[in-house]
Amino acid sequence: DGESEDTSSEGSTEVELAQGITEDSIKIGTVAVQSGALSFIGAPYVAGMESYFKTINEDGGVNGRKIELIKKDDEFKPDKSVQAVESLIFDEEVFAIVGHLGTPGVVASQEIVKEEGIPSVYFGSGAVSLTKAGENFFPVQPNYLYEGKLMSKFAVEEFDAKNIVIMYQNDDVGNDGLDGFKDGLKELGEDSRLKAEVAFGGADTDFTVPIQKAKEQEPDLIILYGLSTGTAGILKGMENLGMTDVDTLTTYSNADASFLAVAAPGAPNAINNLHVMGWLEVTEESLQPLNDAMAKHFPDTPINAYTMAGWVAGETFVAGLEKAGDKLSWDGYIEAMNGLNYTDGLAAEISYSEGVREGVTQMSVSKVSESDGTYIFEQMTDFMEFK
Amino acid sequence: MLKIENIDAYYGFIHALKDFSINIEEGKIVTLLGANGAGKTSTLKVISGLLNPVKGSVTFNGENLLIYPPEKIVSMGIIQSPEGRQIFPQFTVEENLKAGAYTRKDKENIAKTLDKVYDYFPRLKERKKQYAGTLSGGEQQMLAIGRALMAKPKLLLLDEPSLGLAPLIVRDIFRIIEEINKEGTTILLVEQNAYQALSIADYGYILETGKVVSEGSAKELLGNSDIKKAYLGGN
Amino acid sequence: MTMINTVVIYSIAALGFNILLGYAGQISLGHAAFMGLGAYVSAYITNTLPDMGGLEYILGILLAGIVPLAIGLILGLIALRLEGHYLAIATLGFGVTIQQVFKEWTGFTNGFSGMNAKAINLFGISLRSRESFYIFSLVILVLLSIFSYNLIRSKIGRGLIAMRDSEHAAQAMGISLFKYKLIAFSLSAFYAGIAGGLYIHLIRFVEPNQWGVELSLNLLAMVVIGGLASILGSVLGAAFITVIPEILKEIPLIGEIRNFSMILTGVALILVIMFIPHGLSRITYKIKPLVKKTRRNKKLEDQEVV
Amino acid sequence: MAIFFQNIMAGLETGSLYALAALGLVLIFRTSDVINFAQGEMAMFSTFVAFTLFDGLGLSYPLAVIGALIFALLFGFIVERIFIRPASDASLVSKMIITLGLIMIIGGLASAIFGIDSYYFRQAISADSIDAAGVVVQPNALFIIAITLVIMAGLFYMINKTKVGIAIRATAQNEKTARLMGIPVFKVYSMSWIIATILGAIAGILMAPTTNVSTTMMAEVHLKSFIAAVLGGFGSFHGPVIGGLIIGILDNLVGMYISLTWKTVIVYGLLIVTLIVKPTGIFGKTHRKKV
Amino acid sequence: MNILTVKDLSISFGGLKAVDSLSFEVKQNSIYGLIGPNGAGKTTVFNCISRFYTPDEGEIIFRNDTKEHNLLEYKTYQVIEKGLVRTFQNVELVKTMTVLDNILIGLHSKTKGNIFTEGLRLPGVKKEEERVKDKVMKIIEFLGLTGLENHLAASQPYGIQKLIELGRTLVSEPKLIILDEPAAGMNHSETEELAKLIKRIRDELNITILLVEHDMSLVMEVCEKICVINFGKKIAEGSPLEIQENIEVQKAYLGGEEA
Ligand SMILES: Nc1ncnc2c1ncn2[C@@H]1O[C@H](COP(=O)(O)OP(=O)(O)OP(=O)(O)O)[C@@H](O)[C@H]1O
Ligand SMILES: Nc1ncnc2c1ncn2[C@@H]1O[C@H](COP(=O)(O)OP(=O)(O)OP(=O)(O)O)[C@@H](O)[C@H]1O
Ligand SMILES: [Mg+2]
Ligand SMILES: [Mg+2]
Repeated sequence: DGESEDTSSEGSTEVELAQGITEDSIKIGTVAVQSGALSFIGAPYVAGMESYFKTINEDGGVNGRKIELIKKDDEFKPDKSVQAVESLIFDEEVFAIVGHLGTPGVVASQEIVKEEGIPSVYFGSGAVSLTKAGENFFPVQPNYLYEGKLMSKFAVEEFDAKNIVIMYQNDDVGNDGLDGFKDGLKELGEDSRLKAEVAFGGADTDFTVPIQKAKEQEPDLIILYGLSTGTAGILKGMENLGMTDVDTLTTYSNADASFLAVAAPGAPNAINNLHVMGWLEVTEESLQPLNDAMAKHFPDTPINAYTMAGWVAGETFVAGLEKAGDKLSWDGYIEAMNGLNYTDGLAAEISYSEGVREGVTQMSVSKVSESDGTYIFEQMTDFMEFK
Repeated sequence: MLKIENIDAYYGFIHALKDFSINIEEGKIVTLLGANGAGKTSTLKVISGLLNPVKGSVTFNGENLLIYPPEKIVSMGIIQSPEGRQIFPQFTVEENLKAGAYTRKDKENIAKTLDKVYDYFPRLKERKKQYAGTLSGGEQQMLAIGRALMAKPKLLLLDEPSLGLAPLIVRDIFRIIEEINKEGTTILLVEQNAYQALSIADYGYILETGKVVSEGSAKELLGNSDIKKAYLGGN
Repeated sequence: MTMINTVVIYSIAALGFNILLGYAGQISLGHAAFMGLGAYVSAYITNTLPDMGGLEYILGILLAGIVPLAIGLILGLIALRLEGHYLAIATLGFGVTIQQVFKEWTGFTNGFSGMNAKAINLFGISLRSRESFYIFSLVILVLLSIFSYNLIRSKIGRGLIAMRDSEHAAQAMGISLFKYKLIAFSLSAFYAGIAGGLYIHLIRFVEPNQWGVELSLNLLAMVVIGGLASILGSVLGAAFITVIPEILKEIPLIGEIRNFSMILTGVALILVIMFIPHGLSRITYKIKPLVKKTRRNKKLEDQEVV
Repeated sequence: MAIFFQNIMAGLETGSLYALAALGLVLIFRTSDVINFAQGEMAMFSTFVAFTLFDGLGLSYPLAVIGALIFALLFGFIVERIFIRPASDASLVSKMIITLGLIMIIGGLASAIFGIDSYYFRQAISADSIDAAGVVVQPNALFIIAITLVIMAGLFYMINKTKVGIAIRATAQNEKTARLMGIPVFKVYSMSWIIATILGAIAGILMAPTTNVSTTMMAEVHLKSFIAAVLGGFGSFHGPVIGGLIIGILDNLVGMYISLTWKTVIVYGLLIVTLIVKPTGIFGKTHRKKV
Repeated sequence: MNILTVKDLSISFGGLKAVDSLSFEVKQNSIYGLIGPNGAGKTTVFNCISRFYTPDEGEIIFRNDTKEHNLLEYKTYQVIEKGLVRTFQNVELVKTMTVLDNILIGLHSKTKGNIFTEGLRLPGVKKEEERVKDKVMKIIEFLGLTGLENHLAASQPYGIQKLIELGRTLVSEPKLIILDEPAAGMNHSETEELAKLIKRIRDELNITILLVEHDMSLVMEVCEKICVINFGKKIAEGSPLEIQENIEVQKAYLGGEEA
């Protein structure tokens, strides 16, 4: 049973500690895919989170308490995810769930998390419903719908594109991005700039058709909404079919060097016009702690957008912890989070207040730049919101 | 040439051969007779290495056969035309015959043997391009025998070769068996058609429920009144 | 607890699959689609219908079986023309196709965003808690087991087995392959659909990616590992495939190594096939006192073909 | 018109890769009736080996490829020996389950050894593309198509014209009788697994520039190769190749002229219809058991 | 009265004419033999009658009591309902079933029940199961297989398997059974037993028998009328004596003096 805590009365100094909290430790849990085909998402993600907690622990923990992370592998399956969340709440009796990854699992276990009232911080999911799920839910990363929307704003305002083609990966990620992008254009009253919506498969082996469909429109901007493999495939296909001088803009999921390492060699020209969305301030300096921690604890795990996401999950949770001080009941933590305005981390700003659970809404656009053979992203615009 | 001594063989719990011994001399035709389920087929399986006895010995020209897998035994010159024909249904007639000659190295002579088999069974020659699975029952039987002949074996094991054949062909079969025996192939013949089998055989064994109950030269057996009653009927 | 519940649910699907594979000798690599269909149907119905006090859930689960049953007839028709591997791949293609329809037919399935469903509430008794759901689904499992047990030891069961072992003899004895293949496919689709219908009210969320080839192959593995043509086997197989990976993940230290549980699950699967080739439910037969020597022949004698 | 031919050209290239993967599948199937679900996983593993030799050890491309093929040879041999042969008692579905187990083991090992990241692996031939009347033709694509045809012809010759071919086909029909004819069936199994693994490695290496080297690189190709084999017919080698080409081309034409989002439904629907009309695939022969 | 009339039956495979305008008639309650060299088309004729093949031309009329059935109008599995059953040249049993269950399959078309009554095991089902089992036990007794009913069919010797297959046809109370080489693989004394059994089937169960067989001792002993075919054509028809003396039959099939 998870209802072991209860803030007794406001006046009292002694707060009854919630489950998972002892004098010198805080037990929390995470659920993410760790094995199978999708482990390329979950593994760096969890490593990023864990390396953050390890760093914190090495510095003495939070208010003298070390963070103990219980990891559950749900294989990206909703039933296993529910199972894992249950086990974390009832068997492991964790204090909070941090960084639950994967929309199906997150949505499927939403009800039980809400029912128990356990704080759940950061979701590796673009599910829109999370912003309205309840006071104990703390989404952080922008959802794909929102990102899509914001992309339309950049497309219109920064690129000033007249003929836009959106190529989207035909799955939950891509469809959300597509919907958001269309919504955004509509709100801006610029629907007519979108000339074509072209679907592609994330695991496709031949991208000739979608690229030709895009080419027919003679676009001046292509929105590439898909995960790394498919997006890299499209870029290579564009290179092969001679479509190397069109601007392209892709999602923050691809905003990392390892994506470029895969995409650039096969598309040496097309890659130069690639732009990417970003919600994190990725400068060499801001990434330094992450890079150091990863090199120390997970030298074999790639550092990419997923790793950074995991790191931010850790940052956000700990920020709340620090603010809550010794009021480590669930309500105490939620209360502390409600006044959070965290700006020291990778993300520009993370803030919550009562009833507001928007997560990060500020994003910027970066452009690929090359210096002697290695490609990196360079921030090109300021952080903006869709408003 | 081939000696089986005191073997016991099982299928799971079923004791198929019990303290079983036979001896086949080079150049002879030896026949195994007995009712259904007596163990005739099991004997052939033991020789070919398809059934491993739990005790006893099987030797071929003094060499222990029990340590070899079936395919090795074939290459030593022992081939079988098995019960139930077991032709390769998706091979043509000719491919089946070629499969029979698989272990042979003397390429030129294979063609000669093929001609000979076609001589023995003109029907097979007519149908050499037909898929074996669509042959009639009797045609398949001819093919199974022909395929074994293709190996030019030292010892030929025939399991009920006359099964499903028309009377005219049955007569041919026994003639062919005698003929190849004269050319030097030793033969172990399992037959229901006891009378005909004994008429061409040199020596015979009578089996009952996995045991040899009687043996002797073919002549002796043909003359034995008990055997006459049990296996030869009114013939 | 959710895990035990999923074992019960997969047992139901495996039970139906066993009728198909174990008794009728027909293979399908697309059965996940039926389970998914059942889930969507029940979700759709219980979300659309007004509160009828609980009737809507019964209706939902029933239709979760009946709609796949009807679609299963199509597979039966395919099976009439195809055998063995061709059937396997055709059904695999069928499964992928249906899954694709789940993705694209957003009006019914809400596409990639997935669909939520309510917990069952039967005439005032809520099956929200895992325990009450367990009792409910267990009752259904038992009822369906009895149904298939009855079936296989009477005329229809004999007809299916006869068809499996010799289509020629079956036809000559008056068994219509047409009818019996349709029976086998639609019945197994029915079971899978019911399982899907239960699943949706347990997990309360459904999305298209769950109902792919992997689940279909898992169903196959459950039935084979548990034991073909065995009701107990279906349950054991479902438990094996569901529980083993989770147990392996819990092993301290090594469970943490990336993909270790996956590798070990694979090894466990193979070991079961090698040492208990006829399935977990027949584990006792394996301990035969008789000579080990017959191995070489056994290999050659019983070449079972499904 | 150029667009149409561009689609055909691309379809031929991808179709060839499906075909290559399918040939390995068909070879194993034809010797032992086993559907090897792990074919794609094994191909992925071999490709990782090639990539590691190339990128990690710095071997030249041809040397890395040769090294990977040698690895594939051993790999196929070992898999057959350790996992398949000891289960020769088991029924065919059981063997299918073994290959499912292999997917988990090989997939799991691959990410444990090579990690979960994706890597770019170069094309076999990196010459500039040729423009033929508006159709972009990649020399690498021509190379892939050619290699597929050569391998198909080689297998065709082996199976239909050589003694090994007789052994393979006889083993497939009836292992027991094949042994009674003196055919060393275990060598045949071993050999077919080895060749199939090598074919998979070739397909994987040629696929890598498109899908990148990663643990999931073969998922789609593998599925398509099944469909190719069944569509063309398991009974021959030209069948799967033509099946692969048809799927490659059809995928593109349906995507281009009908619908990108519904193309999977349409293409698989066509597959099922084709099978109902021609139950053993386009080039398959029906061998009905005689009553 | 003729129970079976085959008229101008023809079928070919590729270029091969397996059965060529063949006509013959089988009298009710008789034992009729169909013989001929290997590959003459006997099994093919049987396959046409039992509807495994559809002939290119010709008619097959089966008379059950007063009703006439044009068999070509029916599907394979419907033939048994009309009162006609067959055995197979290569024994086709359900290997994993007991002797009893195998014979029960013969009663399939005469067992009541559907998926609901059986799945729910409604009251009638148990009774029906008992009824059909009784019938099977009677046949088992008739064939002298008592005691074997719960043994696995596949582990029985070949001769017994053939009897089980015979039992499976008899249990459906047919009017006509067609037997493809029932004596193949049997030795002399077993064949004699079989001859007696075939006669008993006709006399005690009133079943007409059409059989294909290469064992001349059996054919000559039991058949009243014999039809000889070669290359799918009828070359002779008559009593056993007439057939044995027919020169053409001797040349094509029997092989001179040796019979
Ligand atoms: N594969 C098997 N599994 C179980 N029992 C078997 C098997 N093969 C044969 N038997 C049993 O072994 C015994 C000997 O059988 P075998 O086949 O050697 O007899 P046979 O003399 O060849 O008879 P037939 O004249 O019927 O061919 C019989 O009791 C038979 O039932
Ligand atoms: N499906 C088929 N395709 C091609 N030829 C066939 C097919 N079925 C039968 N045949 C041929 O037709 C002829 C008649 O075959 P059938 O089986 O009727 O002979 P049968 O009289 O029963 O001979 P047997 O006494 O040897 O069993 C044979 O020559 C056979 O090869
Ligand atoms: Mg025998
Ligand atoms: Mg015949």
